Amino acid sequence: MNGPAGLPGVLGHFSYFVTIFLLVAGLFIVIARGNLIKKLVGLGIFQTSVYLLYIAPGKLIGGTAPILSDAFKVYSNPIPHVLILTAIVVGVATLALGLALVVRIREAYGTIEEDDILLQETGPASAAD
Amino acid sequence: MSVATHLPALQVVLPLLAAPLTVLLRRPGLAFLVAVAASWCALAIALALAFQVHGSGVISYPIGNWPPPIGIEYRVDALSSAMLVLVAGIASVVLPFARGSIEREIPAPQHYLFYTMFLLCMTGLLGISITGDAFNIFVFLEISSLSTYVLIALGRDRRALVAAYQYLIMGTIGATFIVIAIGLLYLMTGTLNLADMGRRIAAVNGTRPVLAALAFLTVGVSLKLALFPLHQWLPNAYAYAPTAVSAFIAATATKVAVYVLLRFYFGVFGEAQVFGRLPMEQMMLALALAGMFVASTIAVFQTDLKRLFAYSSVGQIGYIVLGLSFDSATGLTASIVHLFNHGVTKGAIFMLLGIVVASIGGATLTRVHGLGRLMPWTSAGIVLAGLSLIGVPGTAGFVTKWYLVLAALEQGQWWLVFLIVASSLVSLMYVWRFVEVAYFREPRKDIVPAAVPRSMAVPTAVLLVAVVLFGLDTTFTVDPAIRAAEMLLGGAR
Amino acid sequence: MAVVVVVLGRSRNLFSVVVLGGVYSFLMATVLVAMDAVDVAMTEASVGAGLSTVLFLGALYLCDSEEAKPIRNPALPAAVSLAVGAVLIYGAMGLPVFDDVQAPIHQHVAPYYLQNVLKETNVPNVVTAVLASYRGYDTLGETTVVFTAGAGVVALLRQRRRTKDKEGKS
Amino acid sequence: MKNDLVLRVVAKLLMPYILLFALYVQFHGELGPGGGFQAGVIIAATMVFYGLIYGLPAVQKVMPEPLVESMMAVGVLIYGGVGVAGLLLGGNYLDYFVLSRDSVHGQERGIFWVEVGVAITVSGVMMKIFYMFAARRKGDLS
Repeated sequence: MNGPAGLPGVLGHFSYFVTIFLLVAGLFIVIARGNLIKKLVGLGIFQTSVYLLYIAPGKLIGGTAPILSDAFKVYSNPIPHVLILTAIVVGVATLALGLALVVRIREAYGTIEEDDILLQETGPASAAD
Repeated sequence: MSVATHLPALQVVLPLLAAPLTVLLRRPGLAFLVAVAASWCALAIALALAFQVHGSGVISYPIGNWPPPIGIEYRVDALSSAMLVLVAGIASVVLPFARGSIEREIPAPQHYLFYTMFLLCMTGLLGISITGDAFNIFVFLEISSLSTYVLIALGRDRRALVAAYQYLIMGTIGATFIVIAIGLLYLMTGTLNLADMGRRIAAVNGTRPVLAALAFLTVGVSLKLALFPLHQWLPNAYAYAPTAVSAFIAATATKVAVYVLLRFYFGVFGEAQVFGRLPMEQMMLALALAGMFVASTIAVFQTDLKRLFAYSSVGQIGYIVLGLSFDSATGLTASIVHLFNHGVTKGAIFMLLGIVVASIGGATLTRVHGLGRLMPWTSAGIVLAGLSLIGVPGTAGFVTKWYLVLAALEQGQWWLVFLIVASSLVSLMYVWRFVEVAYFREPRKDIVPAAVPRSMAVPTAVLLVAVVLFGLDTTFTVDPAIRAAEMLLGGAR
Repeated sequence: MAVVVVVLGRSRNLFSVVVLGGVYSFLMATVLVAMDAVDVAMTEASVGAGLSTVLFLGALYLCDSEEAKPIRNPALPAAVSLAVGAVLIYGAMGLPVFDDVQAPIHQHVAPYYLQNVLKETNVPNVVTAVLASYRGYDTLGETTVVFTAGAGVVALLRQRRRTKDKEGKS
Repeated sequence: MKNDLVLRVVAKLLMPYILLFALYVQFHGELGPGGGFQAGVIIAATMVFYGLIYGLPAVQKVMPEPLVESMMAVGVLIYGGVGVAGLLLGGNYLDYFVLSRDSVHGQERGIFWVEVGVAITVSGVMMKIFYMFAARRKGDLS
C-alpha cells in the first residue's frame, strides 16, 4: 500500500486534476460573471483550490496528522499546513475588504452589476467632468 | 550584539509596529508624527544597510535565530538594499506632503487610518524587498496590496471604489498565481528559502512543473506590475486615488513587483533556464514595445492629467521590461536604473499634480488652462519632470535611455535604437499637451488658485532636485545598479 | 465538490450561491481532514463555512440578492481559464505522484521539524510549533494582514456615514 | 429574533461554554489542533451570536467600539513586542530562545504570547467588521 513510487499513472495525479478543475471553474466565475458578489465567490473557490494543491502532496497514506505522539511513526508533512493556514487567513481578509468595497459601490451606484456601473460611467459621469 | 546587526529586522518591524500605534493614538496629528518618524527612521536604516552591504557584502539575518532553510531569513544584497532605499526614501518624502494633500481629499475621520494604511503599505513593500523566503514574499505582498486597495478607495470620486475593486480582483488573481508558482517550486525542491531553492532547483531544471511555475510567476507578477496587456487596473487606480497615494504607489509598488520578478528569474530559476528554455526574450521584447507605444499613445488622448501620467507609467514599465529582455549586464543595469529614475520622476509628477489638485480643485486639461501663469513654479516642475520622462539630457530619464541604447547597440540591434528614440517622441507628445494648455491658453476666470502649504511644496522640490541630480551625477544610481546587475548575472546561483 | 461548484456557477440567486459556497467549504474541510490537515480543516470550516458565509450574508442584506443578467459572451473567459488549467495540467503531470515518500518535500526541511520539534520547543503539535516559532515571522505578517483588513473595513465603511450626516445637516 | 424567549435563554446558557471552548482551543493548540486564530474566530463568533439575538446596542455595551478597535492594534503590538523582547534580551528578532534561561521553556513562552496576540487581533477585527456591517441599514442606500 505504501510503495515508494506511490500510485501509478493518472491515478497518482488524481488530486491534481480535482484541484485544476476547481481552479478553472473559480477563475471562470471571476472573469465571466458581471455580478460583483458572484465574482468574490468565484475568487474564493479559485483560492481554495490552491489549498488542495499544497496539502494533497503532503499526505502520506498510513501517515497521521502531524501531532507527535509515541503511537505513530509516519506523519503527514506539516509545512504545507502552516502555509495554507496563512493563506486561508489572507483569503478571508481579502474577502472582507472586497465585500466592504461592494457595499460602498452599491451605495454609490445603486447596483452591483459591473455592466450597469460601466454604463453609468461612460454616460453622464464623464460628461460632467 | 549592537543595534547595527539587527537593522534588517528593524527595517520592516519599525513601520509595522508604528501602524497599530497610529490606530491606538487615533489623533491625526499624532498619527502623522508617528508615521513621519517611522518613515524617516526606515530611510536611515535603509541607507545604513546600503553602506553595510557595500562594505561587507550580503547580509543574512535569520529571524527567530533559526538557520535559513528551517526558519525565515532576511537577506540584504546590492539589489534589495537599493529597493529599500527607494521605498523608504519615497515614503519619507511623500508622507510630509500627504498631510496637506489629504486634508483636502479625504474626510477627517479617516485621517489617522490613512497613515495606518500608508505605513502598512510601506511595511509590505519593504518586507518584499528584504526577505529571502518565497512564502514570506507572498505574505508581505498581501499586506501591501490590501492596504493599497484601501488607500485607492479613499479617493473622493466614487469611481475610486470601482477602481479599487477591479484592482482587488486583478491583484488577488495575480497573488494567487504567485502562490501557485511558489507551491510548484516548493513541491519540486522541498524548500521555501530562495537561496536554497536556487541551489536545489539545479537537479530539476527544465522539468514541467518548474516551467509551469515560471509561467505562473511571470503572469502573476505581470498582473501586479501592470505589464502591457495586463495593465487595465492601473490607470483608474492612479487616476482616482488620493494624489499622495498615486505618488507613492506609482513610484514604488510596480517597481517592487519588478524586483520580485528579477529575484525569482535570476535568484531561483537562473538566467539560462528563463531565457534558454522558453522564448522569454522575444515575448518580453514584444510586450515591452507594445506597452511603450500603445500605452503612451493612449496617454496622448487623455483629458485628465492623472490618467495621462498613469498611462505614461504603463509605457515606462515597458522600458524596464525592455532592459530585462536584453538578458545582458547593460540591459539589466538600464532596468534597475530605470526603476529608480522612473520612481523618482513619477513620484515628483504625482506630487506636483497633488499641488495642482489642492490649489485649483482638479487636474483635468480643461482646468489647467494658463497654469504657467497662475502657478509658475508648479508648472515648471511638471515640465521638468516631463522632460525626464522623455529622456532629455540632464534629467534622470536620459540616463536610462542612454543605457538602453547602449544595451541595444551591444547586440547590434539598430532598429531598437530607432524605436527607443521614436517612443521618446510619443512621450514628447503627451508632455506637450500639458505645455500647450498651461502656457499658451488664457487662464480660466472662474478658477482662483488657493495657497498651498509649504509642507507640500518642499518635499516636491526635494524630489525634483533628485530628478536633476540623478541626471547629472550618476554615482548614486548607476554604480549600485551595475553592482546589482553583475550580482544577478554572476554570483547569485 | 465539483457538482457543488458547477451548480454554484450556474445559479443566479446570490443567496443560494452563498449557501452553496458554505457547503463547498465544509466539503473542502472534510477532504482536508482526510488529508490529515486537521488544523487547516478546522480553520477552513470556521472561516470558509462560517465567517465568509456570515460576511456574504451581511453584504447581501445591504445589496440585492438576485444576479440581474446572464453571462456576457463566455468565450474569452472560458479560453483564459482553460488555458490556465492547461498550463497547470502540463506542470502537474511532472509533479511527484500522490503518496510518494521520495518527493522532495518529504526529504528536505520537513523531517527536521518532525525530528527536532519536541526537543527544541516541547510542542507536540508540529503545525503550531512551525507556525508560531520556526516560521513565526510569516504569522506576524498574517496577523498584520488581518489587522490591515480590519482597519481597512473601518476606513471604508465609516467614512460614508459621517459625510452623509454632515451633508444632511448642512 | 430579539423577542424569541427560547433563543434568548439558550443563548445565555450556551455563551459561557462557547467561550470556554474558545479558551480550550487557544491554550490546547500546542497539543491538539487549534490555536490563536481559531480561538479568536470563536470568541468573535460568540459576540456576533450575542449581537444577533440581543441587538447591536447590547453587544456594544459589553464590547464598546473603541475597545474593539484598540484590540485590533494591541494584538499586533503584543506579537511584535515579543519579537522586540527577543531583541532586548540579546537575541535576534522573534528569538524565543532568550526569553527564558531554559531555551525550550523560552520557546514555549514565546509561542504562548504570540498566540495570545493573534487571538486578540483576530477577535477584535472580526467583531469590528461585524459592527461595521451591522451598523449600516438598508435605509442608507441611495
